[in-house]
Amino acid sequence: MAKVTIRLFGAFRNYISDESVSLEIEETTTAREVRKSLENYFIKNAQNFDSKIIEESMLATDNAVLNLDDKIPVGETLAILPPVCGG
Amino acid sequence: MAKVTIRLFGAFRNYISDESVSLEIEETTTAREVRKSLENYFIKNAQNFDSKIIEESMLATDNAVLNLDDKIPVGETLAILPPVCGG
Amino acid sequence: MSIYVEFSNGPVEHSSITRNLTNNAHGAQNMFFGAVRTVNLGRNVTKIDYDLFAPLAKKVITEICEESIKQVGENADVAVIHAYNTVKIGELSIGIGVSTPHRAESYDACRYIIEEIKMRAPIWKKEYYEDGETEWVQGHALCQHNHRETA
Amino acid sequence: MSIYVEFSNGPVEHSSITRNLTNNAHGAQNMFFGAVRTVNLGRNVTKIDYDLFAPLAKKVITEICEESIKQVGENADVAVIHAYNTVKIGELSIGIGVSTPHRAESYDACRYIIEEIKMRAPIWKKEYYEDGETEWVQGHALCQHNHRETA
Repeated sequence: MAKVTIRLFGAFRNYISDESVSLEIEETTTAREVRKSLENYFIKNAQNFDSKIIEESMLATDNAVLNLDDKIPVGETLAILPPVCGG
Repeated sequence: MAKVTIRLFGAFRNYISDESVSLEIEETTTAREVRKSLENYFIKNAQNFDSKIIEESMLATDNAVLNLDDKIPVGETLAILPPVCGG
Repeated sequence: MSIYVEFSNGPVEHSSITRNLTNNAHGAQNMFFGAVRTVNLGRNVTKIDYDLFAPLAKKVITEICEESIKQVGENADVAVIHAYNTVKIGELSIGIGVSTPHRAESYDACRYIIEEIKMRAPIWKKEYYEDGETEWVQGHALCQHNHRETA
Repeated sequence: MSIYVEFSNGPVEHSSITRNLTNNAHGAQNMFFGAVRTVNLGRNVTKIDYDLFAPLAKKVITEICEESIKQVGENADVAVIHAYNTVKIGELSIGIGVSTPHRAESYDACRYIIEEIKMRAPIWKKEYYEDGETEWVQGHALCQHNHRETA
């Protein structure tokens, strides 16, 4: 097992006041599995959490959005990115 | 007969140093006729005048470009406008 | 809806356009600026003198602005400033600014205005070249567009 | 060709875009600015807080700029500045400036950049309303666009 830090953006900040969440994950797991763990974390720790936002969100490193089937890069901080609306 | 003042713009300034030309015209004449008189004036008074520029130019008042068949408005200063290239 | 049309003796400043777009209901601003380039048609330009027939130019550009606003649904503010006399390399000869509630309209109106100004506004330019020569730039023959439009 | 991408703590200034376009070989400058509007989807907005994931946003916006320059034939300079934190009514959240030799390319590249930023850049906004409520604005789900583009 390894610890991964996931930075929160946009609407995820509605649910907890922290800027990031730390999860224990298997070192060979995929973005899809980490997203599922994050969903469980929010269901357990946040009031009125709506899983729809997780389904529309992607995990990313500092350099790229991850495909759901991508292996999680070891040792990097991740970010969970809800639907975007810049500009 | 009446006197009409025609302001010069763009390439017409190559030919004479004045900002305008005064011509004697018939009071009921058309833009086409005035343009022809202006051509004759330039042929007579300007070095190396090329009639092509007159053919591509339009007469105008302060408010509108004149059709060649329009009657010349009495008492107004006119302008001769070569092809434009603003912006 | 507002329309601001002005002429500048010498180069246009970016800020003279931006300060005219202040409508708090408009989320989008598109702007176009024309600058004097070092090279035109293969010749090295040092500066341009602009000549314009002010009363008619103001009327024609105002009409063009009105047309552009109508095309994008009336809710737009427009500012246009054109230089006359000398504009040097890197300086601005024209500035156009359009604000609208949403972005597509601001781009469309701003594009329409520059295209029509190039075709219809009584403005001429004389280029000065590095070799000392000068030339009035060939342009578009005017037609009676305004007559037709306002008929 | 040059690309300038930056983030501004608080509103973007028009001048921070215009001062980045200084290429004397470019006769055309198109710019887009996004401003915070008083009303969005029928609600009275008082301000917007922007949240952005800076490292990825910078990478994605730089890639978008590169794509736009490639599309218009390589000879273009681009500047993009996006605000983070608070932007009030009438203030600017984004500025985009593109200079090219001729005008069509400047409009096309500038339009491409804003459309792609809205779809791909990791940026979010929280609107504050007159009635005291707040809301994270619904947006576009990200995809692995970058992976495909750079594959």
